[in-house]
Amino acid sequence: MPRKMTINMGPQHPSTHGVLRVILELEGENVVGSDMEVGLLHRGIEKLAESMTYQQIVTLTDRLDYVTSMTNNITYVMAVEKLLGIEIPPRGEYIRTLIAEMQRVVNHMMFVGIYAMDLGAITPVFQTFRDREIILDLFEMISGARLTYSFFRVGGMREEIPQEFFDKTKDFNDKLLGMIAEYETLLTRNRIFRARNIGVGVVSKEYAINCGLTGPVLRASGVPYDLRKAKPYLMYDKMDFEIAVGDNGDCYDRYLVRIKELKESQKIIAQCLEQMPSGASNCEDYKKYKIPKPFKVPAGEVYFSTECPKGELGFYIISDGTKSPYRIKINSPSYINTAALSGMIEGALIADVVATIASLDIVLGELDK
Amino acid sequence: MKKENLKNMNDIGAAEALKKHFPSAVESAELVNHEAVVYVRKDDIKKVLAYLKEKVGFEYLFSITGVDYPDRTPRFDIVYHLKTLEHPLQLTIKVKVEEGTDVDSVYDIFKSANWCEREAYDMVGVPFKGHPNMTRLFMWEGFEGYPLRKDFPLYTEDK
Amino acid sequence: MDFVFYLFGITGLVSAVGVVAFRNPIHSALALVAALFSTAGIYILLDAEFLAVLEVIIYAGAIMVLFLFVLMCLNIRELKALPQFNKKIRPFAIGITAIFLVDMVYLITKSQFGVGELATGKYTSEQVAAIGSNAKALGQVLYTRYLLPFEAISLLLLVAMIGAILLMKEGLGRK
Amino acid sequence: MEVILGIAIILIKILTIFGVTMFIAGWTTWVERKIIGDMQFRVGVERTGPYGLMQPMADGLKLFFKESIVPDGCDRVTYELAPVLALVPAIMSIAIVPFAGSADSFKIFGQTPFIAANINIGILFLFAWSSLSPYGMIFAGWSSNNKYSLLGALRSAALVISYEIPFGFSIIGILMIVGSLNLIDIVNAQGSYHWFIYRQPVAALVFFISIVAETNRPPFDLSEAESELVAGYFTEYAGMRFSLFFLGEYIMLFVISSMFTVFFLGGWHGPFISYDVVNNTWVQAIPGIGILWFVIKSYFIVFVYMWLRASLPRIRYDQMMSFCWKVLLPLSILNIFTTALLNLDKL
Repeated sequence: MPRKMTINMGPQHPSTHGVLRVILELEGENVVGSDMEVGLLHRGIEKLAESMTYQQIVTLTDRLDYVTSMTNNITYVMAVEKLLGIEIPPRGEYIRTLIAEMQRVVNHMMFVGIYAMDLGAITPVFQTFRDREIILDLFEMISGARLTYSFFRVGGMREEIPQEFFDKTKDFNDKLLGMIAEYETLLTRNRIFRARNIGVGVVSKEYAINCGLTGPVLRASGVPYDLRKAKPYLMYDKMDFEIAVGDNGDCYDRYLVRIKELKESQKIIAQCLEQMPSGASNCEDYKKYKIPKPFKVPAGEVYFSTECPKGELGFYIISDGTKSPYRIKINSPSYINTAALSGMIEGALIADVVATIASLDIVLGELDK
Repeated sequence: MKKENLKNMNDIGAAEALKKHFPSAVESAELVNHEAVVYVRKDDIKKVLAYLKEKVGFEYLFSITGVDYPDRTPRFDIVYHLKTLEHPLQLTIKVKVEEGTDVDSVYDIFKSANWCEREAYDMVGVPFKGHPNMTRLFMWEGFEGYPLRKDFPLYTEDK
Repeated sequence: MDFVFYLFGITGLVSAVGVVAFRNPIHSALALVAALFSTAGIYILLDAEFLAVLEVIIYAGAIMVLFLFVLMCLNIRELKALPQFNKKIRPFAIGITAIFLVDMVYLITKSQFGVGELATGKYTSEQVAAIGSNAKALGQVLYTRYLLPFEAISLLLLVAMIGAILLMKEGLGRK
Repeated sequence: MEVILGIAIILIKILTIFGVTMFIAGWTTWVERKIIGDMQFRVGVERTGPYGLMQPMADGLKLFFKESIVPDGCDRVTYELAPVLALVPAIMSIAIVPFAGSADSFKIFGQTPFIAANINIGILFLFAWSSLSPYGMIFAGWSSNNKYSLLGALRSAALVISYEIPFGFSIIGILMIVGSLNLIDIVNAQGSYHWFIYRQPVAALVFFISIVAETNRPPFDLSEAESELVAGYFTEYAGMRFSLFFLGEYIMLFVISSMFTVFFLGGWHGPFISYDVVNNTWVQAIPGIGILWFVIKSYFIVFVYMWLRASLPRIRYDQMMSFCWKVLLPLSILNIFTTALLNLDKL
C-alpha cells in the first residue's frame, strides 16, 4: 500500500529559514529520500568583490549572514589585516572580542526563539527578541545601523566607542544569565520539547568530521573544536571560558550547546569589560586606510577564519597587489552544515525535518553567498 | 610524516614532510604569506588527500575553490583546504587544471566535497570525475558560462 | 411527520444509489454518509434515538472516517470506468438480491405497514418511556434476556481485533 | 395558537443559539489574542474600538468581502462542502449545552430556557456530532489538491479516530455513578461542591487531554501545524470559506470547554447558588447567577487552552498516537474498572 509521495518543502515554506528548497520523498510521513536546491538567494558576492576595493567589501560581508554582521566584518577585516601585516592595539582587539561575543549572544538568542517557534512553541521567540533588542540598540548606538553595521574597517573601526556603550553593556550583561534562565524554564526540561529533540537528527562524530560540519553542530557531536581555543585570535587566549560540547549529536544537544555558549559569552563579555585597556583602538597609520582612498594590498594569499556564532567563517583571499582582491572565497558555516542535511533526515518524520533544519541554525544569505 | 609528529610541526613543516613523502606527486611546497601552499600533480590528488586523511590525520576538508588565471597554462587552480582538528595545522593544497580537462573527485574520501566540488564546477567550470551528481549548485540549469572566470562579463549591453 | 419520513426515505434511497453510481470513490463515501444519516433520521422518527445516535457515532463517525482514510492513502482520484461484474458472479448476485427482496416484501406485508404504529409487542413507545429511556430499555434487554449472545458477540469482536493485529504484525515482520 | 407559539419558540431558540455562537466564536478570538499577547509581553489587539474589542467584527467583515480563491484541479463539490461540514457539528452541539437551571424550577412557555434541547441522551448527541467533525478536515484536505493539505487531513483523521476512544471512555465512570445520559442529571448529581473532578480525577485528566486533541488545539494542533504543513488542511482556503473553519474551531472550543464544566466542574453550581437536599428544590440567591458561574468555569477551561498554546511546543505525530494508545486508553479503562469496584452498591 505505501506509495511514495514527493513533496516540496520550500522555497516558500515557513520553516526553511528563507529560500532553501528541500525535496522530500515520503512514504506516509517518513522521509525515504531527500534532495536540496540552493542558490535562490545567490547574489554573486564573490564576483562582486573582485571589482570592489578592500574597504568597500566590508559592506558585502554584512549581507552574508545578516544576523551576525559584526563577526562577519571582524573576520573579513582581520583576514585583510593579516595580508597587509598590520596589527591592532590591544584596546581595538578587546573591543572586537567584546562585540564578537555580543553578536554571538544575539545570534544564539535568535536561534533559541526561532527554534522553539519551529517546534510550535510561540512564546520563547518573543522573550528572546525582546532581549536581543537591547543589544541591537547598543549596536545602533555605535554604528547607526541595526542589522548591517559595517562598523569594523581594515585597520580599526569607524568611530570611537563612547563610554556609555560599555556602561550599558555591563548592565545588560549582568542581567543576561537571568534572561537565559527564563528561556530555559520554557524549554530545556519541557517533556514535549525533549521528546521532539532527543534522538532526532543525530550526527555521529565521524560523520560530522567527514562532512566538515562546523560550529555548534560539530561540537554537539562530541568534537571539542572551537577556533577560539584551537587557534586563538583576538584576545581569546586571555579569556577564561569553556568549550560547550555535546554527547549524542542530536537536536537537543545542539540546543544545549548554544545555551551553554550563551553563558560562556556572558563570562567573556564580563572579562572584556573588566580588562578593557585605554589607548588607541585603531592601527597606527589608520589614516592610510580610511575611506574614500583605496589602498593596495601586497600580492599573496591568506586564509583566515574565526569562530562565528554559526561556525567557522573563513575568507580565502588571493591578492595580486592591486586595490581589489583577485579572488575571494567565502567559506561559510551555513553552507557546509546544510550540505550534510540529507544524511541527517534519512528516515525521519516531517516534523523531525523541520526540527533538524532549525537546529542547524542556517541563514540563506550566507549559504547562497 | 606521521600522526605523532604533527604535534611539533607547523604548517610549512607539514607541507615539507608531505613533499618528502611524495617526491614525485608534490610539485612544490612553500610558504605564501602565512599559508603553507602545496602544489600537487593533478593525477595524484586523490592519492595525496587519502593519505593525508587516513595516515596523517588531516581529516577535515572544508573548502574547495576554483581560481581562474586566464593568462596561464594550465588555466585553473583548484584549491583544497585541509586541517586537523587536534592540532592547529592547516594545509592549502593546489592542483593545476587545464581548461577542458577534469579532476578526480574526492567525494568518496571526504563527504564535505559534495557541495564544494559542485560549487567549484558551477563557478569556474572545472568538472570533477567520479562525483555522483556533477550539476550546478547555485546557478540554475541552463545558465551559460561560469561566473567566476575572469572573462565572464560583469556588465552586459541592454538589448 | 409523514413529510419528514418521506424526506429521509427519499434522501436515503437517492444517496444509496449514489454510493454505487458515483465514479469518484470519495463522492461515493460521502453519499454513504448521507444514507447513514437518513437512516438515523428514520430511527429518530421511530423514537429510537439511541439507535440513531449509535448509527451516527459508529458508522458515520468511525467506520466511514476509516474508509476515507484508506481512500486518501491510496489517493484514487477517479475511476476511469465503473468496474464490470464478473460474469460468473452474476447468477449469485441476482439470487441473493431476489432472496433479499422477497424477505423485505414478506416482512412489510406481515407487519401491516403504517406510520405511527410500528412498534408492537413488549416494547412499544409507551412502555419504553415508562422504563425511562430508550438506552435504558435496550440495556436491560441486552444484559438480561440476551446476555449470552451479547457476550458471545463481544468475544467474537475481540478475537477479530486480535486477529487483525496479528495479521498486521506478520506483515510488518515480512517487510 | 399553540402550534404557532411552539414554532415561534423554536425559531427564537435557533436564533439565540446562532447569535450566542457567533458572539462566542468572535470574541473568543479577541480573548485569545489578548491573553496570549499578555503572556508574550505584547499588547495584543488594540486599534479597533476600545481595547480592540471590535477587532473580531473587523476581521469578520474583511474575510467576508475577501475574494475566495478556488485552487486549480480541486474537487469542487467536496471543496465547497468541507467548510460547512466543519461548522455544522460545532453549531449543532451547542444546542445541548445547559447554561443554567434545572428542568423543573424555571420555565418560559413550558420550556426550559437555558438549554436549547434537553434530550435524554445528551452525551451521545455530543459524541455523535464531535465524531463528525473530522469530515470537514478530511474533505478540505483531500479536495484542495495540495499535498500539505492531504497530509494534514490524514493526520486529523487518524488522530480524531484515536482520541475519540479515550474521550468516550473517560466519561463512562461518571455515567456509572449518575446512571443517566442527560446532561442536567449529571450536573445535578454533582450537587454544589461534589464535583466530579474530585471524584474522578483520572477521568478528568484523560478527558481534558482528549478534548485538546479533538479540537486540534496546541500542543496537539498537528493537522494544521504551521511550521510543518504550512496550514494543514485549510492551506488552500481563503475568505469566507476559511472563516467558516475558523468559526467552527472556536465554537467547538467553547462547546467542549463547557462540556468539561458540565462533567467535572459542577456546571452552573457555585457560591450563592445551592441545592437544598431536604426539600429537593433549588435555591437561587441571585437570578441568572447560574449562567455566570457556568460561563466563568467554561472560560477558565478556554483560558487553560490558551495557556497551553502559549507555553508548549507541538508534539510529534507518532508520539501523540502512542500517547493515546499506550497511556490514555489504559488509564481510562483502569478508571472504568476502579469506578465500578468503588460503586458496586449503586450498580
